[in-house]
Amino acid sequence: MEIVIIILLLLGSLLMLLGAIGLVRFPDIFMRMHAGTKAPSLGSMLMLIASALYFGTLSIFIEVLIIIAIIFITTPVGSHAIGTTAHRLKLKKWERMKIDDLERDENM
Amino acid sequence: MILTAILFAILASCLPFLFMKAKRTQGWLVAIVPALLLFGFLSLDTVNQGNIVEQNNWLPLLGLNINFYIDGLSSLFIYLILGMGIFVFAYANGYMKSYPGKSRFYSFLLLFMAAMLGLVSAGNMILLFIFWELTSVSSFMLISFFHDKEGARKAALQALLITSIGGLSILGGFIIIGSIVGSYEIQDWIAQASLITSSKYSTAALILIILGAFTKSAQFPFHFWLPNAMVAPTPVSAYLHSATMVKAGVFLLMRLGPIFGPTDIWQFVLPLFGSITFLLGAFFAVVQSDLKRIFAYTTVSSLGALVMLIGIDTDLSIRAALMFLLVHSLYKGALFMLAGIIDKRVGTRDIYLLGGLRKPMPIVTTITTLVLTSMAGVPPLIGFLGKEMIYEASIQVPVVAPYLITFSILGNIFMVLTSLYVGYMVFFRKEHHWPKQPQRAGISMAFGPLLLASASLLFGVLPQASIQPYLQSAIEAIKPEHVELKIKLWHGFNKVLLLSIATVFMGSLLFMFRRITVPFFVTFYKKVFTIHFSDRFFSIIDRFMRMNQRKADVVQHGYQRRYLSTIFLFASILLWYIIVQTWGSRSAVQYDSLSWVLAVICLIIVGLSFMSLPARLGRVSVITIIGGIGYSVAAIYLFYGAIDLAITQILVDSLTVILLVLVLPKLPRLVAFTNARGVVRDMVLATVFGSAMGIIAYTSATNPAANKISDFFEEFSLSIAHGKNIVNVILVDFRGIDTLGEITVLVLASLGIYTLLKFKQS
Amino acid sequence: MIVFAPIIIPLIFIILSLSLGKASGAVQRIVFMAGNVTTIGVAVTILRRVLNEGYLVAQAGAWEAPYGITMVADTFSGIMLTLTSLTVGVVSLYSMAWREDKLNKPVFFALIFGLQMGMNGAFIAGDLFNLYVWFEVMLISSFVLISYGSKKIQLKGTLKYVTMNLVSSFFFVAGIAVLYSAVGTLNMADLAYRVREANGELNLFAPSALILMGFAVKSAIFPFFFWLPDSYHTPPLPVTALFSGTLTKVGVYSMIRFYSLIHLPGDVFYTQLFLFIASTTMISGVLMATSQFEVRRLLSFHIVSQIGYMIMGLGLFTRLALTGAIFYIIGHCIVKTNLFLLSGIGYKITGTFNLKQSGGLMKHKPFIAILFFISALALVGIPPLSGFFGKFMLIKGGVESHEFIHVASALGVSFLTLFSMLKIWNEAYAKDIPEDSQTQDFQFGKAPKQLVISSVILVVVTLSLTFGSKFIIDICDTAANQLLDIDGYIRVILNR
Amino acid sequence: MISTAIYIVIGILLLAMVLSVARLVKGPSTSDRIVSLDMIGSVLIGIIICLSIIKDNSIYLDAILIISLILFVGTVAMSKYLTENVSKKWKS
Amino acid sequence: MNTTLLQLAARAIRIMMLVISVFVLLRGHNQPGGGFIGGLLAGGGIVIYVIAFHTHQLLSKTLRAMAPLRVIGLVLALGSGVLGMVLGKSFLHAQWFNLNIPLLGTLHMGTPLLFDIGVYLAVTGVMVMVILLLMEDRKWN
Repeated sequence: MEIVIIILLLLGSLLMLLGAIGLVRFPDIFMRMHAGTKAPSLGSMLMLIASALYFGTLSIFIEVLIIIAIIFITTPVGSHAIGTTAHRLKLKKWERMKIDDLERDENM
Repeated sequence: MILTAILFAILASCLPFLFMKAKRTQGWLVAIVPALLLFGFLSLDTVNQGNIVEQNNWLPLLGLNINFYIDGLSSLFIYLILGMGIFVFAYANGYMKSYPGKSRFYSFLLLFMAAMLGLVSAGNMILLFIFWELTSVSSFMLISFFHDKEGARKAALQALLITSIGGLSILGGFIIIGSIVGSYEIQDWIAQASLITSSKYSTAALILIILGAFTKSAQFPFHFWLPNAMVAPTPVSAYLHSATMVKAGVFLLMRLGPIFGPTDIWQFVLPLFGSITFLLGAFFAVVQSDLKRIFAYTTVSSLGALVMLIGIDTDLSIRAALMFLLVHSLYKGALFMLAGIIDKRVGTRDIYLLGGLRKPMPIVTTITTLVLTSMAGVPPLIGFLGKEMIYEASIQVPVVAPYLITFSILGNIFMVLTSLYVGYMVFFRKEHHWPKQPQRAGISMAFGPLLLASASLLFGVLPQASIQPYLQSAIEAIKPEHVELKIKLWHGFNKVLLLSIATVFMGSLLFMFRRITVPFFVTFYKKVFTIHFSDRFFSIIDRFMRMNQRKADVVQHGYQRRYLSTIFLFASILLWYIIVQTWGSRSAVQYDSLSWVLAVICLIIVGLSFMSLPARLGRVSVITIIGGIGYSVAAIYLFYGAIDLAITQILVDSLTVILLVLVLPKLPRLVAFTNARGVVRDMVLATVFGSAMGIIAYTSATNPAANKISDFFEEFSLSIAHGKNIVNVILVDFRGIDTLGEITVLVLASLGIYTLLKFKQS
Repeated sequence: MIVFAPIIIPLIFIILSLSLGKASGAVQRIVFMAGNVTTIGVAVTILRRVLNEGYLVAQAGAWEAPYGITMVADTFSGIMLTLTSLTVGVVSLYSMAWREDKLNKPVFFALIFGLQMGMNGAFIAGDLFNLYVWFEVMLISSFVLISYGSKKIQLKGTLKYVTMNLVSSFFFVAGIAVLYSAVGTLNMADLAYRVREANGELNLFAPSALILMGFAVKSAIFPFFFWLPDSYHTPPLPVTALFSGTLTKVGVYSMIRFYSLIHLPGDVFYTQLFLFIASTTMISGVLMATSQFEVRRLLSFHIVSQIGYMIMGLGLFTRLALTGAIFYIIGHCIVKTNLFLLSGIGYKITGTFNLKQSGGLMKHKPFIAILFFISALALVGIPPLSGFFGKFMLIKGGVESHEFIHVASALGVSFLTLFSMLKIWNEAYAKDIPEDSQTQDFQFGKAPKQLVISSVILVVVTLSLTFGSKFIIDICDTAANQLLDIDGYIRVILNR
Repeated sequence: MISTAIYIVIGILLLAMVLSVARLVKGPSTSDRIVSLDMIGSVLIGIIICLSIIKDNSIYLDAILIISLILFVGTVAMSKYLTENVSKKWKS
Repeated sequence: MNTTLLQLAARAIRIMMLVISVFVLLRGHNQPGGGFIGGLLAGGGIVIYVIAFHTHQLLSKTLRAMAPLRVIGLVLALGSGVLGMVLGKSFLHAQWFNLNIPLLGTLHMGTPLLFDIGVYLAVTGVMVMVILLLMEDRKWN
């Protein structure tokens, strides 16, 4: 059991670190946005599960579930907002970016 | 009894408003007040019954009691004030007939009279000071009676400012002496004179008091306000600025004579400044052309003579001073009134325009001649007596007699010249340039001068019978061990008489060659006395104001950020001073296994704070950075287990960010005020201040108090307050009233947003 | 129980004013005045009871003394409560006649009560953090009031006011935190007790310096006074008048209260610091005042200058000097408010606050001229008006402590004050309307009666300070004695 | 064993936090900053979890509940502000 | 930026936030939370709702109806204090009762809870007020 918790924690934190590295290293805002929102939400889910396992009571499980639900509802909305905004602001895109669906939609 | 009298006088100052309807007889009605009071005070009769002391407790804690002390000196002044008062009010009845605002005039004149009465009869020096200031204030109002004229306003301002410098300095002096003696009663002071003079602070006190007396009595170099004060209506000049108020300084010096008389400063400063004033005043009088200004300068001169005499501090000199005081009040009051009559009837006061008034105004001419003769010091008028005594007193001074005699003689020669010259120019000269045809003076206006002139004559001829006892008791008040001195018109043929004759002779000689001498004096005056104290006074004020304006512009520049830097600069100075003072009173910090995490978070906070400084970032970016700082701070709270705090921090932080973002579009465009140097300066300041705060926080964290009240909270939170969450229990129970205050703050803040947004000006 | 009334009553009236938004104007105004009258009544009751009983102590939530929040009223608090509630009441009367629509809104009434609540709380707080809370209540109301009306210049002034006061709050709360960590208590009596127990071992320099700076900015003393003249002339006049009379006094009150508790005999550092601050504050304020030609700015600078006198009393820290300082606070509060009210009346009549352009008031409105003259002289301290007694006691105290330099500056400043008051007098009252005045076509409009009545009330109070000086000085003396009697304070609150 | 692991986890999280802070400082656009702020929030959640395990106290999780709710509000509001500014510019 | 996605999420989140805020309020005396935190959370919920639905006609009206909350909050807080004064020794003196509610059993209630509810309402009301004012002022597009 302890091993599982440790692995989950480590995985979660590494995912967060990965996200952070992506946040620093990726070339344009859209990619950074993905790195900065997706990875940590997964990471925090893993870590939350770890803590739920650690405490191991029902009420904690329910609470953790609620938190995970909240994270998974809010994060996409937030990242969506950021993305749309960035696009509207016409922030610099990566030069190797090929397809821009949103622009096509708006031009239609 | 005395208190009642003075209260009556003060209340009487409301009377004129009751008699507003009685336009023609207001002055006469008001004159009843001093008459009544005079009657009352005469019945006190200090000459035969000795000193009167009246004590009423007022503020014993302050040593300020309404105590009155009337001795011979006070009595003399009281009779002078009230007697002159009757004449002046009667005179004013005629003089003020045509002016609006008469009631105000009478009211302030009465108030002045009351204050003056209080001043001379006060036994408590602070009470004396109160009345002293009241006389200044009422004088201010009276000088600026024609307040829509700029000259009047300026003169009044000048007079009040100068006398209030003096007022404040005598207050200082009184308090110093009071703290030496432990009481403000004049009797205690006189009784403990040696204690006072032996104290090391007495010199300072004495100088302060002398300064005050000098400003009030228009001594050089403060003499200039008095001639300027002549813009006041003539009754005021006659009453305040010749007969009574300017004598207040002299009175004060006489009062303190028994205490400070023997000191060196007293005997040096007073004769020195007195004699200078004496001579200068007399000289300035010669070169003036305005009648009232001439008389004002002779007043200055006479005050100088008085101060000189007081400073000599011998029996004879004190007698001379008292005599001369009386003499001067009699003739100078009359002269001012006469000048006013001439001004009213002819329309000018310029002696070069006046002339030949002998024919149209015979009575005025007679009276004036009589009074001027008194001023010149010719027997048998009382002025002669005064002058005789001055010489007598000056001669017998040990060391400086020649010097004093020279000054006195010169001064008196100018007096004689002035008297003759004025009399000639106004009445006996042939040519004239009258603005209007002179008319006869009315009875109410001539009444005062006439009586005063006759008094001069009467007192001069029969001094023994009339004024001797009063003077005698006044002298005794100043010189208790004094032997009886007889006042006689004829002293026998001696040195003093010789000097008198020489003076009159020299004066007449100068007058005979007036076509040469007077123009010479005028040119001399213009060449030598280029500094006009009065102009200088106003230019100093102007420069002072401009300097302050500049200073205000430097300090009060209106730049918010520099105010902030100033505040933090001073705060840093204070804090670093304290840190250096208390260095070494700290112990080492305890580390645990999580300290390094805290250190990293702290570093992040510091880094973020620094990064938020550059102005190019723009507001939204700065807000995000501040958000980051907030989250980091929340992390610190968590490490210390303060979950409630951390949650609140994050909530407040996020909501602040949101609200800021909502408000942002309303803000004006961001302008970068600071340049690189400014940023560096700010950073240095921030570092200095921040490190000071850091050191203080560190010190206090490493030296915690032994028992804190929070221990109590932890212990009893669950058992008594029925709550496991201590933070919440503190918020709603232990310290609920704080929370009540805070939610009130919130509600009020929301009102603030309401008013800001709703009452917006388009 | 009555100790809580000064905060409960205003709070009730805040609630009432806010819930009366839909009622008619007359009802709102009646509620407003009723609130003021009640507060005055409460304050006077407290003062009377305090004079009889010495101290009134109550524990919020019935938690015993050092743990719960103590509310304590002594004579000094009683005086300040009465004084401020009286001032607020008169200014409220005045503001209703000011004929500016915004001042007749329930929001404004609520804010006035908020200010009242904050000040009252600060006067009766026996706990340092609680004091901070009441400061916040007071400040937030004042923030809103000073921006009330949202004119552009006002917002500029508000910005300075708010920033400076936030900085001061920062200092204050930091000081409280450091103090708490050093002493372990927030209750002021307990604090004093522990300071005395420690017998000089306790090093409180740093926290008290921080708290000093917090108070210093609030009471606008040197060198932290800039915000005051830059912001006080911007809001609607009744608000300025209210602030000038009351707000800085709260800072001074707290300063006296706090330092009298931690002040140990022979504490040279703070004595000298306060005296230095006092002199520099007096001088710098008055010097800048002399050059001003905007009445409200001029008077604002004078506030700074006169704060110096109050601090001087604290610096000297003798019975006489404290009595003087308290008396001076009373006189100054009344007189300064009145001068602002009168300048407002002058504005209603002549249409300008600029001295150079106004004039003729003495000729056309002699009654108002008299009111002004009395108040101006009272401010200067011309005897026997109220300012004199305070200054006299302070100077006497200074001479007795041999602080001659500070005495000299107090005297000199009083001279300069006279000068600038005479300037107002000469320019606005004695002088005729200037030829080149831009407001030349003004018609000497009538000042509303209610404005004049408010001013008359304050002049009557000023005069009664003279005639009742024995009574008032006795009260001030009692207050000063209580301030010096720390042991008594500790005994009453902590029972030890 | 879990107690040593937890320190490693905290170390990793702090590293992630420092990196996010770097992005927060560097920008270049405001959107970048918003993203990194979001990221810091997530890292904070991770740190709280570790703390709750270290201190063996489940009430830390309550804090996570509230943080996760409020974080997103800030993000959305700021994005909202940015878009609005843009559309204003387009209009004028 | 007025997307369906945001509105959808906002509906869910708002309800969640309000429920959680009340929950946090009620258990605040024993667990982290309390009136202040609860109020802020509720405020956050309203903010997100406003951001998502600011074009909605009824929003302003709804918010306006909520504005008196802050006064009610003040009244409750003050009332709990005065209640302590009337029933107990001093202002804000906590009074505890055991309420017997059928079904739920005995409930230990006291004036501190009332006070906390007052705080909650005041904070929420203020947040609503502020947001309402800013929104009306902005007329968002």
